[in-house]
This record gives sequence, structure tokens and C-alpha cells, in this order.
Amino acid sequence: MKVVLENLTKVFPNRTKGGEDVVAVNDFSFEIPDGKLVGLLGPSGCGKSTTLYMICGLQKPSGGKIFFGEDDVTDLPPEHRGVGLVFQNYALYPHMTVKQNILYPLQNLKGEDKLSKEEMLKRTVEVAKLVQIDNLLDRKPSELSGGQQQRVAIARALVKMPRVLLLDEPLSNLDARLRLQTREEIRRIQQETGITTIFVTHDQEEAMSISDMIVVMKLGVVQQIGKPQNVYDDPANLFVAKFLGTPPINVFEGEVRGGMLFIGEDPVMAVRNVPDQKVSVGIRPEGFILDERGPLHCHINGVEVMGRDVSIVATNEASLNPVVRSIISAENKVDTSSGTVRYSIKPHKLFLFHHETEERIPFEV
Amino acid sequence: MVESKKQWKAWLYLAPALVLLAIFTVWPIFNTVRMAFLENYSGLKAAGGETFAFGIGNFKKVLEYKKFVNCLKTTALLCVATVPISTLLALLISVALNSIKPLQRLLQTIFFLPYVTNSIAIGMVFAAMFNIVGSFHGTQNEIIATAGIVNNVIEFFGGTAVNWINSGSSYAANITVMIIYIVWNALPFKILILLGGLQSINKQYYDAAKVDGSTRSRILWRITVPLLSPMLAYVIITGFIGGFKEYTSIVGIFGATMGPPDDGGRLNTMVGFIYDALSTNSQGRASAAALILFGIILVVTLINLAVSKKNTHY
Amino acid sequence: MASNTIATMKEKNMQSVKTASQIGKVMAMILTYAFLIVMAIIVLFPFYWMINSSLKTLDEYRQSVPTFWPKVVMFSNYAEAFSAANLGRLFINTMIVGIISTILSLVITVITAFAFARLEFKGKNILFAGLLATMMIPGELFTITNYSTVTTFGWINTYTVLIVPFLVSVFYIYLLRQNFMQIPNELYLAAKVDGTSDLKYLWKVMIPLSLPTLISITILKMMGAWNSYIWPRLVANDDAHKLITNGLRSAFTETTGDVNYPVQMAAVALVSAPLFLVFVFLRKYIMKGVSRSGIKG
Amino acid sequence: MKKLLAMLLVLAMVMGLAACGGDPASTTSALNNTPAISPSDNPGGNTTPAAKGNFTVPTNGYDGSDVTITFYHTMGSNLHDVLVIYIEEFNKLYPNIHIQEEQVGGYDDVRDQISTQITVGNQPNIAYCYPDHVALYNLAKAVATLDDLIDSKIEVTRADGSKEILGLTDEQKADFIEGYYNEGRQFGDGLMYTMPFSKSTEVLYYNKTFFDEHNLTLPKTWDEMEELCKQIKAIDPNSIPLGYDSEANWFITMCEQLKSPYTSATEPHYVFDNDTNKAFVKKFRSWYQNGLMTTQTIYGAYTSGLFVAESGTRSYMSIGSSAGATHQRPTAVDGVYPFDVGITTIPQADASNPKVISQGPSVCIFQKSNPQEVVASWLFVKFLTTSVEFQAEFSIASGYVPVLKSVQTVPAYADFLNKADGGSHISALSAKVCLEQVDAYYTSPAFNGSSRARTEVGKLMSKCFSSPASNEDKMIADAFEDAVDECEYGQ
Repeated sequence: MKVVLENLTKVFPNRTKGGEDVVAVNDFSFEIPDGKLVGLLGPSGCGKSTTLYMICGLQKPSGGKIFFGEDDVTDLPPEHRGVGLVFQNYALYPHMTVKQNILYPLQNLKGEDKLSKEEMLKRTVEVAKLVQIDNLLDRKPSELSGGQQQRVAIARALVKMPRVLLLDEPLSNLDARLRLQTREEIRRIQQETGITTIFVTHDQEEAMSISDMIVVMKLGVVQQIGKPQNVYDDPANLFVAKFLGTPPINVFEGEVRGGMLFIGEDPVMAVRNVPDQKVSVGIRPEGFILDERGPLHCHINGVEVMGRDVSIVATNEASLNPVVRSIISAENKVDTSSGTVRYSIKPHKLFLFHHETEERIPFEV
Repeated sequence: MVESKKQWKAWLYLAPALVLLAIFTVWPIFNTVRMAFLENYSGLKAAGGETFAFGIGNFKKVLEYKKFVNCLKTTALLCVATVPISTLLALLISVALNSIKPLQRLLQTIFFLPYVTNSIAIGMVFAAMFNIVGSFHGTQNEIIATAGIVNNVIEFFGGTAVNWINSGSSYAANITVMIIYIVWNALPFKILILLGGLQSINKQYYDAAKVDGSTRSRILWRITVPLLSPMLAYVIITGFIGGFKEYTSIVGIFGATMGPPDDGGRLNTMVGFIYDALSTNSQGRASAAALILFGIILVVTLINLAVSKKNTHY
Repeated sequence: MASNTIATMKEKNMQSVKTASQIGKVMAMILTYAFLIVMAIIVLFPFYWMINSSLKTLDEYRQSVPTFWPKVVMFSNYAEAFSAANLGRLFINTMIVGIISTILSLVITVITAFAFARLEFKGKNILFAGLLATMMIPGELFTITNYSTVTTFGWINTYTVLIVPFLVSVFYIYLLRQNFMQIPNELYLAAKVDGTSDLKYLWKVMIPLSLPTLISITILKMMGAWNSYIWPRLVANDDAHKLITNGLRSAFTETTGDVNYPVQMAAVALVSAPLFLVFVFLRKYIMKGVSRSGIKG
Repeated sequence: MKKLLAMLLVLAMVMGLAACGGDPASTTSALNNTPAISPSDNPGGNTTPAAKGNFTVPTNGYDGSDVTITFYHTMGSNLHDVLVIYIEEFNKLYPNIHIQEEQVGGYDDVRDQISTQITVGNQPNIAYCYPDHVALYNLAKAVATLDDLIDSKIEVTRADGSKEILGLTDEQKADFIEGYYNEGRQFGDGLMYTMPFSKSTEVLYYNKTFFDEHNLTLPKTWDEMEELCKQIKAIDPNSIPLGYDSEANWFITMCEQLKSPYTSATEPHYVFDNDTNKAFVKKFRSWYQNGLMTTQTIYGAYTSGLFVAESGTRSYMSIGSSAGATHQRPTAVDGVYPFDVGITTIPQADASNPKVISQGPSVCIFQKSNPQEVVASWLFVKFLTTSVEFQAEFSIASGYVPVLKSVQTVPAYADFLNKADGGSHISALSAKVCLEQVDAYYTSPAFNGSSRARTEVGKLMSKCFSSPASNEDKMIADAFEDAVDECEYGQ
């Protein structure tokens, strides 16, 4: 079931008299192909949850349309959209057992969707097995751990075979170890059911790791849509570049003079057919290569050992970040005695951005 | 050491309340128990120097009273009828109030009004509303000066007038009037508590229920009521405790005869019985009746606690 | 999985479902308002009748056929109610008793609730159950015994006798205890760690957190003073201490023992007005107070 | 929650245990500071004429000492003003006797208040009372007997130097209306417990204009009343010819008129279950069933409202209290009354034995440890009940009837009586009619439970009148039996 959003907008009237309205979602158009897992990504307050709630029907859009397949569901109340939603803090009914929580949506089905008692029970046990909580059916939510409650919430959302599954920051309440495990669970469940799923998160690592496609948003405006790897390797603007990737991208003040990119005084890389201008330069930590004769020089602060790789922490006058962090494979030795280090840069790990508009400037090497 | 120091401090905080309670609540209870076991004890006779035998004569006298069972029946009937009705109405009104924005403040204030008014006036007003002025009901000479406001409204909607509280009125009609009046009085407090409870329920459960596609009534019975159950249990328990002590409301409508003119005493309650005993200064009998009433309320409250314990959630 | 089969069914009656839900929503709204308006009328009607009766002459009130609006509108009834029962004096007496008893009772309720909620001591639950049990005894029986007690203390015809006996109200202790128990224990332990005394903790942390409940207790307690009748008449019936309800009952008896009901109704209306205004202004607090207490079972 | 359950059970047991430990010695008697009263044979005993009173006048009578006397009454504001004037008059004679009068509410409020105060010994000195109130107080022998005071010849000097004997002179005693004076003596022991303060009785109000128009004659007997009611019903079928205010008064008055037993001050108290009474109840039931008569409780509104109505359902006769005359008059339309109201005595069963009820408050004096308080109270009571001026002014203001015969000679009162008419001076007309039947007053015996008897016979009448019954006699017999049971249980 593909989901189509056509210039979806949502404006919250500002309660204080004077202030103007808040545009939570601004002209968002996007088609989510059937059976795909899409991550809505962005800092808090960027409109991702609002979008989710509009798709779900709990929020009424100020403009634009939402289609499930061919049906225009924009004005349809949530119960008629065939939508499953998993809340950030699960919202499991405290007074019902796990089984009753999962059964509840099935009992509401009416008309030709109505199921017999046995079918409902069969479907419940089935989905409980799917999320591996079939042994907790008679427990009360208060007796379960965060992870278990998360899975019950997912089971409840899935049991009525919704056309679209929505998850609102599903992992934010879990501890680190459980987050990784549950992330995989969600991926596995989505793959098995093949249900179109949209989930909202502010954690870019989480989105990148399991989404088929990601949508990066900022202040209600879509910055970029695409496969995680593509968006990572080909950021549309400086914001997207900075938002994705841990450790974050290093950003420098640079200038293009006569087809050559200068960072500070170092001529770092030839950039053909780029008009002379001041530019912002983004270099991925894994884009540095240790090289005594490398064009770029930095002053070493320290080296952090991370097992397979080593991270060199240095500073450079032209860097906008407090430190310049590079990731080098642990084999090559780092001689810190001289206090400076020289790098050469992998071209595909270096991005140029327009100084004011921060738009990406493509270049050939 | 810390443990005992804390003990001492706790009792210090409780001291003022305990002292006052001892004098003005505990001692009267013991005195009541004492009077109950002094056979036909009367305060005035005691003041005149008379002494009284110790025994359970008072209790026997109370149980012998022909209409004692009737008092019990009326008290229980009113209680069993008004507590559920007023709780249900209060629940529906609170849920309705909670679900609207415009007019919410105004309606909330209106529903609180009865709590603010003096009960003397309200009794008279209700009596005037249900009272048929006229005579010879049931005979061919029947004369009706006015059938009372409620009957006028009923006739306006095409119904036939009912003889609510006048001579010849049925027990059922009398009880109905009492139920309406008691529920009317009990609503404000119950709405206050339940509305308070509703506002402390997390909004997300309702979003979840909407997404799960439940209808309005299912949301009410499967989500709101269970989440409100501690409040509901409290309102029902106090409702019963108050309900068993019903008396002033009956005097408000039927006056001292505690019943229609042709069957005075038909609606007398347990507390009514206590007042009758006090009017001839027989405090012994009144105390015995009060202890019996206390016993009944205690049992009912224990049952209520057990029942509510089972289905109160989280 | 069968997700696409359900999808096809959905498309078929999409249009009917959309309109049905629209109508459903509007219908529900109409029903809710209709229900609330009808109930409001039922609650308001006695008040209208009370005001109507309070504006009639005694003769018109005594007529067999009650009139829906007085033929002769007697605003003077209100003036007479105010002067005959000298409501002014009654007001002052009731306010004095109401305010002082509320303040003292608040103090006692707070420290008692604090002890029940926070401190551990032997027999705590038996004591609390005992308190609840006292709510079950019909009050009439206490009057006689308490009367002899206060007379021995020599408190007759004083404000003390109107205030002291009812300072401890079990319901409010119960309400506040529930509220205090919701304040997480860690706060108390933390305060203990950095040496704050119980009283300071009570004052600095617990009271501010349960302010709404305290306000609603204050308002409800004040209303109690307004309605008490049998006890004040028995123990303090002289003009200097007479309370509102006594004033109302006795002020309007005619020579023949009949009561001038219209003027009495006017007096009741006059008395209810301030209470009603108090509620209108502090409605938010009362509501928050009760809900914050979240009376758990 | 479970813990609360267990706790409540424990508490219930604790309460039960405490019960057995109760000590029989009642604490209140320890507080009781009324003097050790030599219990003369108890008031309930059979009437021994020369029983000795419980109060003997101290040898020096009133020693002029400073004394504060509390007086509980139910006077509304207009009567209260009259009382205050005469307290000042009294203080001119006895400056050291300070009167603290207090309006406690209705008659029941006075009774409840005092009966609680007696248990603690701080009852007032003087109080408004009805006979059965005094019977209740006498359970604690709290009311002082007045015989010794009335007969005392001890001289008392007043502030203005004049002297009076403490007791009543023969003229003063003779001036009292017989029926009212004897009310103080019907507690079964022949002793005098109360003095009549201000009385009222029942009179028959009739629509004089209507009566003249149809030249109807006033009914002297109940049979004539039945005929008259039928005549009126014929003239105006939509009317209720007669409205009788109080069923209880009617029942007790009929017993007196037919000389059939009602209650007795001595055991057995409740003797009204007899055939004569059942007969008249049955007769009056037929009146009700035929639409000739109704009562206040059955009608559901004031019978006076019925009588003053000028259209729709109305009545042409109304038997009610003589003090309520102003309510038995239609509202004047710019000074003119729509119809003239006549007042006459109520019908009698036997003209040679006329009986009509006497109501209205008496006053009693309470025992006090300081006998001077009792003597001072007596002086004040004597002053109010024997002062012709006070009785006149109080009667005019209240619509009540004075207790002294000579009040008619007081110019102000005589003038008041002469102005009597069916309109603006209706109270005067009512007072005149009361004075005509001075020697017909009766009062029923007073004992603890006599007020209950009144209530029960009232309920009995309204039940017998209005409840539907296939077998009337059985219904009436059961009603009587039920009423007697109810009274006896209350003992």
C-alpha cells in the first residue's frame, strides 16, 4: 500500500495575539512506495511527529492531501484509515493484560471485517509470536520491561493488519543495548509483514541503519529524501551533511581560487569548473589519509583508540568545529612528536557548499 | 535510634488531631455505646437521679418495633437506588463536560450550584414542585386546584398527572420523588470528584483508543471507566455511607409525618427512627438503633471495599 | 500477509465511511450538548423557583395555585431578610467562625496528613481505618455527649465552641494524604540528606506541590460553616454568636408560628450568593485540587 | 486496600469490647447541680390532691438580691418590642432582677434546646412551653411547682416603696380565665406547674357575604354543619364547603364534646380506641368522600388560602386558630375587601357541654440551686400574667387572647374590640368570639408522650379520611389500633 503526500502543510495558530502562526509542516510532498520502511529524521520541532500524526489522522492538515493507494484519506478519522500507531511511551492500557491490549483493536472491527472470537485469539497469538512476547500474554504492562512494552505496542499496532504502520520515536525510551536489539526487531518484523512503515526519530544512526529511505526535515521543510547511503554520500546541503554521520562531518572555511580549493593557506584539492568564491568545505572523518606530504596540516591534540580504527583529534584555524576529527585504520602508526599532522583527502569524501545558501556545489576532480 | 526518634515525632504531629478526636469523636462513641447498653436510658431521667439496669433491653426494644423493618427497607432501598443513579449520571455529565470546550465553564458552575445552597429552601422547593393541591383523590368529587409543576410539565408533554406525594399516592411514586431529590443533591460533589479524576487521565490513551478504532461508548466503558475506577470506588463508598444516614431530605419533602397524609411514617428511615426516639428523650433506644445502623454501614462498606478492591485498576 | 485484501475492501465503501463518520461526529456533539442542557435545566429549575418564591408576598405564596412569576414583585423581601434576621451580623459571625476554623483545621489537616503520608509508625493503618470508621456514625448521637462536654469546659456562647469541636475533618485528611503520597519519596530522602527538618520540607516542598488541593479544602471547609445548624443553635444562640442558618430558621416565624417563607427564601438566596461567587472565581483551583489528589483506592 | 479491609474489621471488634466495659453510673448525674430534690410521688402517679410541691418559698421571700433571669420564647419581632417595653416597666419595680430574653426559634426548638440543657443543669429560668414540653422536663423533675409561690402571703417591697404579697391575691386568681388557669394543673398530681401566658382557640371563619346572599344559617351542631355543607356544595359544586386546619385538634375536641376518652395523665395513657370515636371519624370520612370538607395536610396547601380564594377552587368556611385571623381574610383591592368575613364559635355536639380547644404558650419556671432565682422568676411571670395592660397590648399585637377576664375593661382593649369588623379589624372580631366561649376551654392531660398522641391522632384522621378502603370499618379499626401501638411503643 503506497502512501502519497501531496504538498502537505500544517499551521498552528499562535495563541498569543501579536505573534504570527507557527508553520509546523511546510508543503511536504513525498511518495512512500509500498512495503518500504521510511525514516522521518530531523531535530526536535522540525515537524516530523506532526507529519506522522497527520498521516495517522490524529491531526487535521491545514492544506494538501494524503492518499493510501488511490483513496484520499485526508479527512478520514483514524479508525477508518486502517492505520497502526506505536506511541513514544507505548500508551498501553494499564488496566488490561497484554493479551487484552492486543485484542482490543480487533474487537473494534465492524461490518465485514468482523472476526470470530477464535480468529481474533489466533491472530493475537500469531502477532505475539512475531514480536516474541507470546509468553507474556497474561502479564499487566506495569510488570513488563521497557523493551517488552515496546514490543506489545508494536503487536497491538500490527494485529489488525493495518495498511500503514507508524512509529513515533519507538526507541527513545530504551537503554543503549536494548535500542540496537529492538532496532533489528523492527526491521525484521517490517520485512516479514512487508507492511509500509514510517517511523520518526531524531537519532540519525537509528534512521540510517534500518530505513529503506530517509526524509531529513528542518523547521517543517523537507531537506532531502533518498536512500540512507546516498543521502550520506551526496548531501543536498550543509545541514543534511552535518546532521548525518557520527562522528559528525568536519566543516572548514575555504576558498576556490583558479580551480584550486584552499583551506587556510593549504591548496587542498583541484576543483575544476567551480567559479572562484568563498565556500564551506565538509570532510567526512573517514575521508582523511595520513600523508607526510599531504596538502592539509593540523595541530595534533590527541589520539583516541577505538579498536579497529584510531581517531586523531586535531585543530585547524580554518575549522568551524572546535576540533578536527579523523578516523584512520589502526595499522598505520601516528607520530605525534612533531605536534602537526598532514593529511590528503579522499575526493568523494569532500563536499563543497555555497557560502550563503549552503547549497551543495558539485565538482569533478 | 533514628527509628524511635521518628516514632516520637510522628506522634507529635498527630497529637492535636488525636486529642480533638478523642474528646469530640471517640468519647461520644463510647458514651453512645454506654447509653445503648443502659436499658431505656433517658438523659432527663438520669438528670433526675434515676439509675438504669445494664443489659441489651434497648436492642430488643428496637428490633421489636413493628415498623423497624420498614425503616430498614426504606433506608436500604433509597441507598441502593440513589448511589448508582447519581454515580452514573455524574460520570456521564463529567465525561460530557470534559469533551466540550465552549460553555464548559458555565455548565460546570451550574452543576456545582446545589452544593452551595442551604438545604432548608431546597426541600420546600421540591415539595412545592411535586405537590398536588386539591382533595378527594380517587373519588368522583376529585378537585385539583393545581397538579404541581412537575405534573404540569408531564401533561404538557401529553402524559397523565401522577399523584406523587399527596394522600393516596403510591409507595413507588413517593420513592421516585425521594430518589430524584437525593440524586439532585448528590450530583455536585460526585461531578467535582469525577471531573477532577478525568482531567488527571493521560490524553494519549484516548489517542491510542481512537487509532484502535473504538467507538465513543467503547472508549467510555473500556478505557475511561476502568481508569477512573479508584475515583468511582471512592464516590460509591462515601455515597453509601452518606446514603444510609438519609433523613433530612425526607423531612424536607414530606415534613415530620415522614410519608403522605394517609400513610404517615411510610418513608421513615433508620435516622428517622433515631430522631423519634430522641423526641421522647429515650437516648438509650436511640443509641442502640445508631449502633445497629453503624454495624450495617460497616458491613456494607466492607463489602464495597472488597468489591472495589477486585476491580480497581493500577 | 493479507494486508492488501483488506485494502481492496476499504476502497469499496470509502465514500460512505467518510460521510458516516462526519455525521457520527456531529450527532455525538448534538447529543452531548442536549444531554448537558437538559441536566442543567433540571439542576437550575429549583433555583428559579426559589428566586420566584422569594419575590412573592406571603399571601400570594400561600395561594393554592402557585404562580410562575409573582403578581406583585416584592424586592423589599430581600431588604427585610437582611434586616429582620440582621444578616449583616450573622454574616460576620459566620465569616469569623468560618475563617478561623478553616485556618486552624488546615494546619491540623496538613500535619496529620503529613504524618500519615510520610512518617512510618506502629499502628498507622489501624488508626487511619479508625478515622474512616468515624465517618459512618450518624452525627446526631454526638450532639448530646458533646454538649455536656462543652458545658463542663464552660464554652457555651463563645466562638470557641463553634470552632474547636469540628477542627478535625477526616475527609480532608484523607484527600491531602492521597495528594502527599503522590510526591515521590526520593524528594523526601534527598531533603533529609541535606539536613532539612521535617517542618522545612513540609513548608518548602510538600505544601507548594499540593497547593491546589489545599485551596479546594479551604473552600469546601468554608462552605461547611455555612450549613451547620443544630450544633450552633444549641451552643451559641445569642445574637453575638448566632450563625447564618440559625438566623434564617428563627427570624421569620410569625406570631402564629407560621414562617414567612418568601422572606426566608430571600435570605437563603442572599446567603448562597457569596458562596456561589467564591466558587465561580476559584473554580479552577477546586477542580485542580481534587484531580491532583487523584484519590487512589 | 486489603489492609484497610482488615483494619476496619479489627476496629468493629474493638468497639464491641468497649461496650461491655461501660460503667453504669451515668456521668451526667455527677454534673447535675440541681439541688437534691425530695422526690415527691412521681408525676406519673395517680392524682393525690394534696401532693407536696417540689419548691418551698424561702422564709424571707424575695431578698432584693441581684439576679439574672433567662427567658426563652418564640416571639417574632413585633411581639418582642412589646415584651421589651414591659421588661423596662418591671425593672422600675425590681431593678435588681435582670431579664435576658432570647428568641430560640419555634416551639420544638425551645423544647429540644432545654431538654438537652437540663441534662447538664444549665437550663434557663423561664421558658415558653406547651403542656407536653413540661411533662418531658419533669422526667428530670426540672420544673418548679408554683403552688407554694401562689399561696405565699410573704410581703415584698418594690423599688417605688409600694408593697405586694408574693403570691396571688384572690381577685388576681379569680381574674384568670378558668380553662386557661387549670391548664397548669393537669399533670396528674394536681400541682401547678405553668401559668397561662397568651392563648388562642379555634373559631369558625365563614364567608359572610356569601352566607347573607344565600341566607344560610350558621351551624350550631355538627349535623347542622353537614346540612349546610351539602347546601353550599349544591350552590357551588366546584367548591370545598369546609376547610378544617388541624386534624389533631378536631379529633381531641370531638372527644371532649362527646365526653369520650382520649388520653389520661396516668397509665394507661392512650385510651382513644373506642366506638364513639370511631363513629365520628367514620361520619367525617363520609363528609370527605362526598367532597364536603378537607384538611390542610390532605389539601396540600393552607386551608386559609382556600378560604380567601375569590375564584376557582375555594371554601366558604374555615375552622382554624383564632390567632391566624389576618390570614383568613382576602387581600384588599385598594382598601376594599372582596368579601366580608364572619367569625363564630365552632359547632358543638352537645350545646349543654360546649368544648373548644385552648392553645397558645404558657410559661414555666425551672428549678435552680439559688431559690432567689426561682422567686425572682416568679415575680416576673406574675407581673406579665397579671398585668392587665401587658395582656391587652400583647393580645392586640399578637391576635392571641388575653388570659385575664378584666382585660376587656381596659380602655385600649375595649376600644380594640368595638372596632371589630370582617375586614381590617378581623383580629378584634376573632378576640370577641373567643371571649364569648370563655368557659368552654378544655386542655388535655400532659405526660411524656402526650405530644406523640396528638401527632398520631392527627395521622389517624387524615388516613381514615382519604385512604381508599373497601371495608371502611375494618380500615378505621386497624388505623386506631395502629395509632395506639405507635404511641405505646414511643413510651
